[in-house]
Amino acid sequence: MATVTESKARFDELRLSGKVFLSNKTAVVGLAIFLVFIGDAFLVQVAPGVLGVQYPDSVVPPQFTQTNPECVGTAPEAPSFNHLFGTIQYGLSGIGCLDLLQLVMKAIRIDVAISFFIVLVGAAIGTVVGVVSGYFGRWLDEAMMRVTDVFFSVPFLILALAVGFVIGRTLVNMALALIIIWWPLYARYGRSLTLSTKEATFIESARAAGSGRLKIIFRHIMPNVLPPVLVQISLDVGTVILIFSTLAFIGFLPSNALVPELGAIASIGLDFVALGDWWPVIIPGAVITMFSLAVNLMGDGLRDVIDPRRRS
Amino acid sequence: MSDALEIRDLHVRFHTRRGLYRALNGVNLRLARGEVLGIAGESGCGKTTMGLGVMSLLPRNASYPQGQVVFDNKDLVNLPREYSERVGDRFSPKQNERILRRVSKAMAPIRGRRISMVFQEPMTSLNPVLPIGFQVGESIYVHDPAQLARRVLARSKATPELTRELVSLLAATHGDETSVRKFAAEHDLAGIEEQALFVWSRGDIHISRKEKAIRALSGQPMNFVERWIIDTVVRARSIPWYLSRIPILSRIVRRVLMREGNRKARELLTSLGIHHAERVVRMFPHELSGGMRQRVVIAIALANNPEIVIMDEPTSAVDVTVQAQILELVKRIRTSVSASFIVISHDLAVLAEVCDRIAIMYAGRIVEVAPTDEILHKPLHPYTQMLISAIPTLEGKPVEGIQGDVPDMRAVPSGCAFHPRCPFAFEKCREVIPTDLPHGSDQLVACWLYEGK
Amino acid sequence: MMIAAYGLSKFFPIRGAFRSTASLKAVDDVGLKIQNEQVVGLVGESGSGKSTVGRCLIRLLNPTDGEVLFDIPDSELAEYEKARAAAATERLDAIADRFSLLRRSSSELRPLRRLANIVFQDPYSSLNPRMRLADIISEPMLSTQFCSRAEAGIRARELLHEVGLPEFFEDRYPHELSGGQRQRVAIARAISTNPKLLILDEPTSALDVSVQAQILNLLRGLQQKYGISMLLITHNIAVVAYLAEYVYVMYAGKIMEWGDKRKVLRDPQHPYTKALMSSVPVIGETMTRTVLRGDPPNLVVPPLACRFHPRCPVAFEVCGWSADEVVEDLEYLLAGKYYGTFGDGVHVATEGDRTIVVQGTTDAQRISELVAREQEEIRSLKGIKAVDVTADATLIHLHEPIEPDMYPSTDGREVKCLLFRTGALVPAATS
Amino acid sequence: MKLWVYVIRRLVLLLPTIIGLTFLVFALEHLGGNTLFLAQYINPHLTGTAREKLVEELTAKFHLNDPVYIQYFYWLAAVFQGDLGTSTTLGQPVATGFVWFMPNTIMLTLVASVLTWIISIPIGVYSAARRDSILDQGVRVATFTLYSMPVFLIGFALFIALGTAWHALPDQGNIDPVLLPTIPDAWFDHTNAVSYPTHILPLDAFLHGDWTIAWNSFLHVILPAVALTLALLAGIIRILRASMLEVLEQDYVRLARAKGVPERMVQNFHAKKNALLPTVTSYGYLVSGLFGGAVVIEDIFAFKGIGWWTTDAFLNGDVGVVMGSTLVFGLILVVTTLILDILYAFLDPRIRYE
Repeated sequence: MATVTESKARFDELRLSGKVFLSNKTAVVGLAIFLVFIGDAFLVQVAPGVLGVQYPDSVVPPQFTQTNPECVGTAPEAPSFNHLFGTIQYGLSGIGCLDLLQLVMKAIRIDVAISFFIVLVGAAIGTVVGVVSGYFGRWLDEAMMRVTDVFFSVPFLILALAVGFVIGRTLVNMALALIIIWWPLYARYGRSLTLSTKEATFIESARAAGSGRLKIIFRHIMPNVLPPVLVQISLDVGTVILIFSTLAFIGFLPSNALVPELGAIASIGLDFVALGDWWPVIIPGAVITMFSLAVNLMGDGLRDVIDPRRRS
Repeated sequence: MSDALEIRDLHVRFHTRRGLYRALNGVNLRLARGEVLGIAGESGCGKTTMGLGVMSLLPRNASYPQGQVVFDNKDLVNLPREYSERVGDRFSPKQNERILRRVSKAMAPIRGRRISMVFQEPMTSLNPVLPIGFQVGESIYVHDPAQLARRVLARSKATPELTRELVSLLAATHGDETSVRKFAAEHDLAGIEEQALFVWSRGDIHISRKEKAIRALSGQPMNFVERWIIDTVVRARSIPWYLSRIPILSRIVRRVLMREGNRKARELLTSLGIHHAERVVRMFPHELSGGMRQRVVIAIALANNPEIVIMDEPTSAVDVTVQAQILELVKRIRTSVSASFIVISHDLAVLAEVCDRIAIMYAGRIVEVAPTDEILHKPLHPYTQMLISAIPTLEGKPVEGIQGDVPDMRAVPSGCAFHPRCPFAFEKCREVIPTDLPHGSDQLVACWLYEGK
Repeated sequence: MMIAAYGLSKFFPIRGAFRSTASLKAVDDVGLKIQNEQVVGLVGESGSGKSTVGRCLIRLLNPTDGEVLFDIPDSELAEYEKARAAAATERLDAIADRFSLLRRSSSELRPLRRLANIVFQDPYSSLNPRMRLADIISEPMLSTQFCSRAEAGIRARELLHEVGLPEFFEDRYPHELSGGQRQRVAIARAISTNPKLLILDEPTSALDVSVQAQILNLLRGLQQKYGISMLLITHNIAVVAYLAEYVYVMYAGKIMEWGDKRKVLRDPQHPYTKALMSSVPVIGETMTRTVLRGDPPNLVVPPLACRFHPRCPVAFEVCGWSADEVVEDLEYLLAGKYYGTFGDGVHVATEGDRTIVVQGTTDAQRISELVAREQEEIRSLKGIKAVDVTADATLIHLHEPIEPDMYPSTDGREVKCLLFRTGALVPAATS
Repeated sequence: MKLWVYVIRRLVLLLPTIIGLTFLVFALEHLGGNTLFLAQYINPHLTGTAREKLVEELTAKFHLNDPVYIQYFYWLAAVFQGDLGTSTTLGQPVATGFVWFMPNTIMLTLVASVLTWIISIPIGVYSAARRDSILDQGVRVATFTLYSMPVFLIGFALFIALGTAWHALPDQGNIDPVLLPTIPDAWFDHTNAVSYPTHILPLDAFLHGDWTIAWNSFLHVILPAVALTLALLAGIIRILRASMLEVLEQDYVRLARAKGVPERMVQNFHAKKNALLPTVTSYGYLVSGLFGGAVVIEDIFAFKGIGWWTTDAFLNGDVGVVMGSTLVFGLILVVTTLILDILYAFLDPRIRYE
């Protein structure tokens, strides 16, 4: 009897969380779009052939001097039934025409993976620093705050440019540069969450019970800090992809690196804008927007789930 | 004489994600004119919901499936009730918000003017970015701006000779109200009488100081714009639309009138025993202590001489010594003001001190109503009896808790909601909701134990 | 003696522009004792520092100053007090080194945590929302190595039963419980290591009366069964009346009066205790009460000498009137009630700590009359010692304040009020 | 706490930040040895012994053989004297470049900020007050989408729609190239395309009474400014709407309603100011995005501000400019945040912190 009511109560909590999330229609839409993106990234990684994607790691086939028989003429084609997203030319000389849909499918894998990587690594570093400095306080906290102040004092796009300029313009370095600007955000957030958790008397109870500092951090503070951090992570993936692709668009990735990245593709498309062709820039941009929007909507729904006010 | 307020079979439900929260389940209550009625009960029994429900201040997820709140022969909750009746289970907070907006419009002339309310938390119920004077004066500004304008106008029209005459009149009649009013009417100085009477009634300043202050009520200079605004407002007896809607003009109008609102706020606060009111009106809420803030909130509630004042836990958030100050204040104002009071508290001892009658609430119903003495010394309902025996006393007599917890209002027990905790419960209690049974001349109890007695 | 604190002080630094320039004197020179198996109440209004005292006693906060002796035999304590009176540092240290909680390092403190625990006011924030009840209750047992993990699990179930909750609650999370149930869990956790001392910090103030009664009875039952010493911190005097034997009354960081509960509550001596008792509304009694004016003081700059004097209805000459306090009242009187006598142009200002200048009048006679007439109502005027005249102004001199001590009363209690000072300016206990 | 104490404390906290900032820039510049730093002074085509000799000379001149911390102080001293190095692309000292291009960026960001606030306050307040109405839902969808758009897409959508497709507005540069020769040399440096005295072309043309140039160059400001506004707008509306919704549930708003204050006044008087305060603080974070956005927008519209200059320098390996603009943007951001914080403290009667 007892266990029955027990598991029922547990189940009710879960069901309530689901209900809160599902009642937010836009969050569900966001989740659906997000799953499409994840599915695409997964397939390109595991079985690119299913989507008809070839050479997932490069913008163009290795022997790109070979003319693509599908391409007629040298001008990019507008979206049509054959090429849903249209095509672009790689190089104005008309060496090869590339299907934009395929390019986008390749690029999604890289964008999604890298933005998750950036946010997760940044969050891991930042949260640990934030929790530790928030818990121990005093000079450690002061020092951490001053260090993050410095990172916050430069507009993040410019800091990323400067870091990239120094360490070199590659995809991995771009991720590194963004991690460098991202961890202070989580350090601040983790700190403020720790400070508010520290206020709760259960921390004092634990000290009265003789629990050591490590135990308090891991058993009491971390479990209470992590859920909001996870929500923040889900929201930040959407922001990071924006900055990431914008950097690539400005030219962070040299054009001869041939990385299939949405911002970089848009910047290839830039060459055709003068001809009046809109799709090579707008479509990759719209795909980024879709992903970011999906993640934001989803994060919004998740925030409702952990917000006690929304639960009641 | 009719009742000041009557609540008939009021039901309130909150539509939450965790289910339907039945906050009020048929409350019947009458508030006689001039009386102080206490509402007592544990947390979650619906006391506050009832107070807010009367004011139509409940959040948008609240519905009123049944019941009436009759004030001045009007039902205050008919709009939301009709909406609830119409949609039944398909209640939508978004739709309800539209209804609430209409209710707010309809209630605007009643709220704060005829029925006003004091909230529980003095620390959060004042706006942190507006000065105290503004917040007190505003309640007059929104309901009776002409009063403020009249006061200014009277001061500008009064000549030094007239105010000197007024002083001697006050001295001769020992501050008789009617003769001062007559004087003001005769000399076309409506608005000056209350200012003069206020100064005269102050106990803390010397007579010559009072005379000086009253003589200073004369010949206030006004520039062209001010004069035009004040004249217009006095003539129209309210703020005409062209003064309140045109962007920059409306700002000037508010500034002119609120300057007087501030002055009025000073008088109100002084009359509630706040020293240095001229300093207090310039302060912001965070500069005041909890007790002071609660006085300010009470001043706001009394500003327009309302017919009913609802006080929701007025002393729960303050210390005992400050609670004592507030209780003495409430006792004082109930004799000096002609309003009826509803005082909500979880502390029976507080209610016992200020109330004529006390109603005990449990699970969204009134289970017993009686004059204070009867409730305390001859409680009938088992809940009331147990509630009283649970209160620890200074003598340290043994206390008895009530077994179990307050019921979950999402699943209210059948029949009498108290039956699971009641030692006297029998079959009928579990099945039939008890009706209000009269006992003696003025006691009502909702308990089957007293059926047929 | 279970615990004895001497001269306990806790100052919290206030942040200024560069570093802390001021401090909030939350607890100032507090002495307190709890005998074995005794329940002692500590009463005070919010902000009086009572919770800080509780936390300092078991070193959840490190006091700024003072000494806390824990679990000390009465003979040693007598020795210590003798040494303290004689200011014999060496003997003091010898005893304190063995029994002082403040001289323990944090690793030495951990086993001692078994012997003392605390229950907090807010049952919603005192239980970690992400832990099962069994884990919450086991925590002190495991942290202090009271018993093994397996034993702790069994004992957690027993404890749930002990505090009147069903055993299957062990798998629940705090948010599934009502406030009363949570408080029971907090109590179960606190007694899990069989402590000798329990600090109860407002254990029932967040609860409804009906539930409060249940918890009070539970605490009383546990105390009688296990003989735990308890310090009951509360603002509710009736709760103290129900549970405690001795009571300390605290105001603005200082103990004002302490003694046997019955005596203190029935016949309070200190003016503050009197006012506090008369402020408590009692069912079925209509009484005339002493309403204190004003609010509790700002503890960053506390009032001189007796901290209660600004609100005290019987404060007299040497209670600590500062020039600022007198100026404020005098100004109000001269500009208001005595306007007719002095008119415009009178200006009152301080000159140094103990002198006031009244510009614009040389009528010392009138001022003295005014002071004599009003000083029963406006107590600050009592602080005026003499009124002098200079060429163009009146000088007012104030009494030197005297810091009150704890004065023993005949019936075994102590009162911190100059009224009870033998050989005082005023005969003891005027009212 | 008094206001001045707060201001002083805030100023004191500024120092470590600025020192840290200079340290960060110095570290970036000298991280990979001296090559990066020296690149700005050496002609890339120079080879052989001549190059080695020059390297040696420069190493001695900039004390590059000293320990790093000593180098830092030499570097810092140079920075204090306004020496930020030389721009290889511009062929001028970096500091000169900032003097030329900074005014345009400041104008652009200021115009965008002002537009943003003017537009977002009424929208945010009204949208929260009419929660779930058609308008509110529209606002939410629009802000959500806008918020999720990369800056370059916003810029390009405008660029293509209003510029390329409809030719409604000029979309490249600061002025129509056809008009360039008509600008008198007296106040325009044709080699570097810099106007005098303010370096803001529409303003200078206005000062010199050249209406054609003024009007044309003004038209060139519109698209970048609007694009930047759109990039910033969504964030502010979202924060404002959220804090407005929170404020509308506070006790003091309920008390205002209980007083009988009409709903319009409740919103505009009791709620708006309280909701604006947290928005001002969050704006500090958005300013960082504003400058980042300015970089991208200037790049897209070839608008000659420091953003455009920095991206250009970035792509062409111009180290002095990239490092210089990191420092300069950093200083601007620090000062802006300081002003916002003080403004906040000034607006909020409860001045409290930490």
